[in-house]
Amino acid sequence: MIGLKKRGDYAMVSPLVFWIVAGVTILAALAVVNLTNLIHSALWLVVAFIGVAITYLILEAEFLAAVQVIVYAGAIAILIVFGVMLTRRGDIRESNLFNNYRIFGGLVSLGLLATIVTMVTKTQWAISGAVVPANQVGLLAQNLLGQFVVPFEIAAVLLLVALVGAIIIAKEVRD
Amino acid sequence: MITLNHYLILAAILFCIGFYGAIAKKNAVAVLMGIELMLNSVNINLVAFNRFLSPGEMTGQIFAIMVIVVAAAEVAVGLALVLNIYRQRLTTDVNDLDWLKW
Amino acid sequence: MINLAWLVPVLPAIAFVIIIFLTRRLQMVSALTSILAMAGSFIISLGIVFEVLAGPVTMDNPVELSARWLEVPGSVFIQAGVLIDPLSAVMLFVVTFIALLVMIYSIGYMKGEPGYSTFFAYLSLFSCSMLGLVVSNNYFQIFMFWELVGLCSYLLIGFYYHKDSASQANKKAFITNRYGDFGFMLGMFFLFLLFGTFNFRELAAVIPSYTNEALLTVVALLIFVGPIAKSAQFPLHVWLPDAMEGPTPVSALIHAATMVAAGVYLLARGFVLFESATTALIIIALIGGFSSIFAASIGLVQRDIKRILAFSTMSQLGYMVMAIGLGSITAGMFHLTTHAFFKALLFLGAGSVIHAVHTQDIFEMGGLSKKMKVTTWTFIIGSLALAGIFPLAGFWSKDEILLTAANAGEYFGIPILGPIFLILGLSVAFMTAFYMFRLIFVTFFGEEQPGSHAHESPAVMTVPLIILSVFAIFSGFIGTPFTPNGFAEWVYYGEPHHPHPNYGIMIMSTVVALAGIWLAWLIYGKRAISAEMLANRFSTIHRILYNKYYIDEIYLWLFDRVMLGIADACRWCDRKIVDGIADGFGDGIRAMGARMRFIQTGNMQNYALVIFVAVVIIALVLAVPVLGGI
Amino acid sequence: MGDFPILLTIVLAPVIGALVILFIPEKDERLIKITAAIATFVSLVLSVYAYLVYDKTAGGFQFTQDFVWVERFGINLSLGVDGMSLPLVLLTAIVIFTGVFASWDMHSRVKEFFIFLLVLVAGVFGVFVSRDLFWFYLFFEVAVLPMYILIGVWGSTRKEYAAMKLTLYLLVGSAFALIGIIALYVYAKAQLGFGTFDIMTLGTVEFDEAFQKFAFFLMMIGFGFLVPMWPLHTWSPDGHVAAPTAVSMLHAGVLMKLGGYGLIRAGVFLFPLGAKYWAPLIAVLCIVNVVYGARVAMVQKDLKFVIGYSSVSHMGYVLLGIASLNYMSLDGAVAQMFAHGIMTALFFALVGNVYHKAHTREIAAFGGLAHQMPRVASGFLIGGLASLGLPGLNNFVAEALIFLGSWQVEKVLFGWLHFRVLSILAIFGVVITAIYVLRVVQRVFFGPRNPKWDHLTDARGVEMVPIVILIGVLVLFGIFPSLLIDTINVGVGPLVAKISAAAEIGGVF
Repeated sequence: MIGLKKRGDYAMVSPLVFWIVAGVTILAALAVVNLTNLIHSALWLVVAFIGVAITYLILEAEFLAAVQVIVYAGAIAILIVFGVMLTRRGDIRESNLFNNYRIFGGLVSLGLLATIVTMVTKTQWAISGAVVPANQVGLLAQNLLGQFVVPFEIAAVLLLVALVGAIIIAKEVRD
Repeated sequence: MITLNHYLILAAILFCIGFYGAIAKKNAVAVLMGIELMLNSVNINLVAFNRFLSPGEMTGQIFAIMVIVVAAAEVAVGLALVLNIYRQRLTTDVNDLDWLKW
Repeated sequence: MINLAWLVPVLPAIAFVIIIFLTRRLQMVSALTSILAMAGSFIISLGIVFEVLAGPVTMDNPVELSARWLEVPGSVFIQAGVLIDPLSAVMLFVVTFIALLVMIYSIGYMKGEPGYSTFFAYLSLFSCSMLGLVVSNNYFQIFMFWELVGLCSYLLIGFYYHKDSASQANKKAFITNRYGDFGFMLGMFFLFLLFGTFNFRELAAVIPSYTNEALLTVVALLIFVGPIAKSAQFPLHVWLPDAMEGPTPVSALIHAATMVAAGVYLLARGFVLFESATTALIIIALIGGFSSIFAASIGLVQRDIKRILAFSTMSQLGYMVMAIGLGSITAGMFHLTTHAFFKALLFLGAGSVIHAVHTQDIFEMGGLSKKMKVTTWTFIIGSLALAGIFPLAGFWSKDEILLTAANAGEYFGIPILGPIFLILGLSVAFMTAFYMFRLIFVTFFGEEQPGSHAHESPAVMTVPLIILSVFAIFSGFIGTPFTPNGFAEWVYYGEPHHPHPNYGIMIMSTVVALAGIWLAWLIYGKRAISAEMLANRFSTIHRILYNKYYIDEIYLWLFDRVMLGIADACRWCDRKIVDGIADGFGDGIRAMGARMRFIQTGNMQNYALVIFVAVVIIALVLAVPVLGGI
Repeated sequence: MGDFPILLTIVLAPVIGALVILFIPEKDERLIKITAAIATFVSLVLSVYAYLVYDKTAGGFQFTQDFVWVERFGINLSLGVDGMSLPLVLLTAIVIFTGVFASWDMHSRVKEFFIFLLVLVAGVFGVFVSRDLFWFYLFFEVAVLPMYILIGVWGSTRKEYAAMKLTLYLLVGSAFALIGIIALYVYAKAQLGFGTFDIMTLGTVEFDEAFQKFAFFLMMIGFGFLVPMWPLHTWSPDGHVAAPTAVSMLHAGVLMKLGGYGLIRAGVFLFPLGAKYWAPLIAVLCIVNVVYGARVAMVQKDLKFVIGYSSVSHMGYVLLGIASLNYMSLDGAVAQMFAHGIMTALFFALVGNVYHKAHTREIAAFGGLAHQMPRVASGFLIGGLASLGLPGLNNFVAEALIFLGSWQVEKVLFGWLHFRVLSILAIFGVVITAIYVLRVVQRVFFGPRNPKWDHLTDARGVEMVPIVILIGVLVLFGIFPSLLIDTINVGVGPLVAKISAAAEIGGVF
């Protein structure tokens, strides 16, 4: 992915790439949900994350793509695997079963999907023909440290708090 | 030609799959995974809107970044909770976790 | 002096405040404070009386001082005022004089009682209220002081609050009077509604020209309910005998001489109203007359010295009410004045006796005349005055009432009324003489009780007795038919009419009274007729009389069954129905909650599912139609 | 004192007191109580000052202050008092000041208790001094909620039940009032072209008849809960009984007056037509209040229940005053709120004193208490006499005005029930009051000395503060009623003018 051509080229990427990436991502996501082995699910989750990252690339958001790979495919996926390991009990092959909502949940999901799709297709989007600016990362930085500095800092604090909180919650309580 | 709708529908599909996972799985960790999928699909939406509707501004991407941050925090805390619950109850089955009811 | 009239009620009030806040521990100082204040009031009153007698102040030309007390713009204006005319001047004199004597007497009588200071404080408060009542220039003010004297009566009856009987008695007195005040208040409001003022003089100007006599009758009768209770007329008389639980000086001052007479005073004060409602007047006279004979008949058989006097008071008050009902406020007020003196004398004498023998049952006394000379003689003077023996005070005033009674037929234009009231009056006179001398023969002349340590009371008690007996003898002369420019020229309604001596009635009343005394002597003095034998012969009548016609029992039954019954029903309704419905709402909601509980599974996936179902539905319902349908 | 913000200080003094108490250590009970006393004393002094300085010839709202709050919706924190609210502010100040002293012997969780108490009273002050309906409502809620905690934590006998019942009733009531206020706002906005909660501005709006009937009904129910109007009253005896002394005093003394005040201010003043329409209903219910409340009081076994039901009965007079809708009766209604507040506070202070020492309130358990507690007995007797409307005490003036006023009404309900019959029944209530009051006085305080209670000490020291002050007020305004009535006249005058300007309309019955 590194060393791609100059700006604006992504728009030229063949629709085929999109279809493939989309297909893989969806399949991976389905696998996450449907497999009964939790470890497998976790691994397929990584695949789905990477698929999303590629989608970002196609959308010309390479910084986000990078973040996606690092944070999701890297950190979060690993965290989840750790979680799986630490809470393992019984047969790992039977570790990821459905509950009673398998059918009904599915129906609701499909209904939701249908609704969203209908709404999406019915809406007339105000598509802008503008070109994506060249220095996206620079712009992002300017925005984050300028206009959005307060949310940015709050996000930082949130992370810290979450970190501390996670440690405290997960820490073994000694009686 | 890939239009905005394609991305939105992709996101919708991912969202619904994630939702299905969050709803229909027993294991708490699997539920978390479903939620992650949902968050990702939202991010796709944000980025796609940013790209197609106002490419000159970075607002959508910044939102996406915030979501990622929150998602990271959420996973950390969520997993910590799952761990703790597992320690207390020796289970990760969300169906057993109905203490909200008194 | 008249301009200082407002001070008359204020001085005792000041004494009351001083005693309550400063001198509770200094008993003699308290007593002297009260007495000094009272003496001040007395001197002012005396000044007022002389000024009224000498000056141009007459019933038609009173002096009125007033200040704004309460005002609602355009709706009501109530004054705090003073109205001085011969009527109030006489009352002022009577009240201050007797109050002063009673206070002096109490120095001795109350010696050693706990609450000595409090007693004088209450007496001062009472004097203040009573004098305020007397000088009032409007109905509203008179009503206020009317209730305040009731309060003082309550406090003083309950002075021995550690006695259950006393605390029951004062409650009964207050509540009975409340019924009276209820009627009074209604009447007063009616009056205000009709004429827009409470002021006596303004009312006097407008009432005679008011034409709706039926309405006036209702108003007059409602107002008369007040005097019925206050002056212990049938059927609201039940409190007065029980009120004798109070210390005897209190009985003398409040329940004989002054407060109970307030009802009569009110009738005289507002006579213009009653005069305009003839039917009401007749009813007043009938109630007065009936109470008079009713009480006298009960008095015949009582054993308690104070109760005998209490029924006597009730009976005499009935006399006065009857007199006013028969159209003569002169007669009523004259009898009020003389009665105040000799009845106070009798009560104080009874107090002296009780002080000496520590019992109130006349059959446990006897032969006291040897040991208590002053008391005995003053008591006999009082009794003679009450019985109406020539030439004592009671003779003249009773004579005037009987005269009025004889004229009742003419006055109302119903001839039959004259004889009825005359016979009524004479029979009361007979009974009065009988029960008073029964009392005297048994108490003072019977056999001495073994082990009796009776002794004459100290001078501070006997001197008031002597002073009062002087008045009991001579006060009647101010109003005899032979006195020029006497009572009838001072206190009258409409035109003063000097009574002409009616020797027939004079002789009749004297004969009747002497007959009563003679009969008493036969039974209790000479014992020619056995009292027990009589009681056994007429046992039913005796029992009914002794139990006061069972009126108390009837009231008690009514109260227990009706009043408390309704109250219990209300409570039941409140707890079970009103509260039941309210709690029912709560329980209903709770039950609904119990039913709905299953929705709250506590399973978060379940919740999420529901949320998303809702999202889908909301989206379908709200968003999709906007976008042009599915 | 010129521009000194008197009213704001009156409201804020208790709040500041509460904040100061927050920083006083729990153990230092004395200091906490002194702080509370000082805070309420400031309010009291300022209230008295305002009462004396208020210009009766000018009338209207005085000491006004306005702070813009939410401009868009026309909500301002506007303060001001007129002749109607001023006595009630004074009442609140007196009751809370004495209430602090009445809870001088409180020893459990003192700190929290006084904080809640002060917050509560700040809310009550706020209600009486706001000219803005929104703040009126807001302050009202501030006053209600601490009550729940105060009763639930420091109460006695079925305290949880009573606290819950009280809060639910009051909230239901305030919900009705809120709907009324919002409807009023919306309607007025359409008429005026701008939204406002200012009472005087709203008072200029001409509401049509149907709306007046509707809105007044809401106000009547809403504030009727508070007054309390039969049959919405059962929270009040339960609440009185369960509450700790100072809270009972405030509750019966002041909180119930919010209802009467609200009904006059937000009901009669804004909707004179609606008031005329619904007056017969209020009249009938208030007679039930008076007679029935007194009857129930007659057979109670618990001292506080007697007083609780007597409050129900006495507040009936206030309602009668309102239902009669004329100058005297409305004057009387406001005066009765004041007088009853003082009187009932006195009662609760005394009962609290007895209960604190004897640990029981059962009437039958007592007897002859006047031997051990002569001061308490005298105080109770004076309170009782005020309660039964003895002249010379404030209540008489108020009741007499109400009766006189209601006596003037020439309405006939249902075609046969003359309004005067209702007045007669109400006046008869005075007799029943005498019965139950004297019954209690006699059973509790009179009679032979009961050695069982020899350990009880009479009121002394700080305990005497509430007794003396409250009795003093009763007597002062009883002997010189124009001190009170002249001020109320100023407040009621414009109201009466508005009522008589409104068209005549047949009542609901």
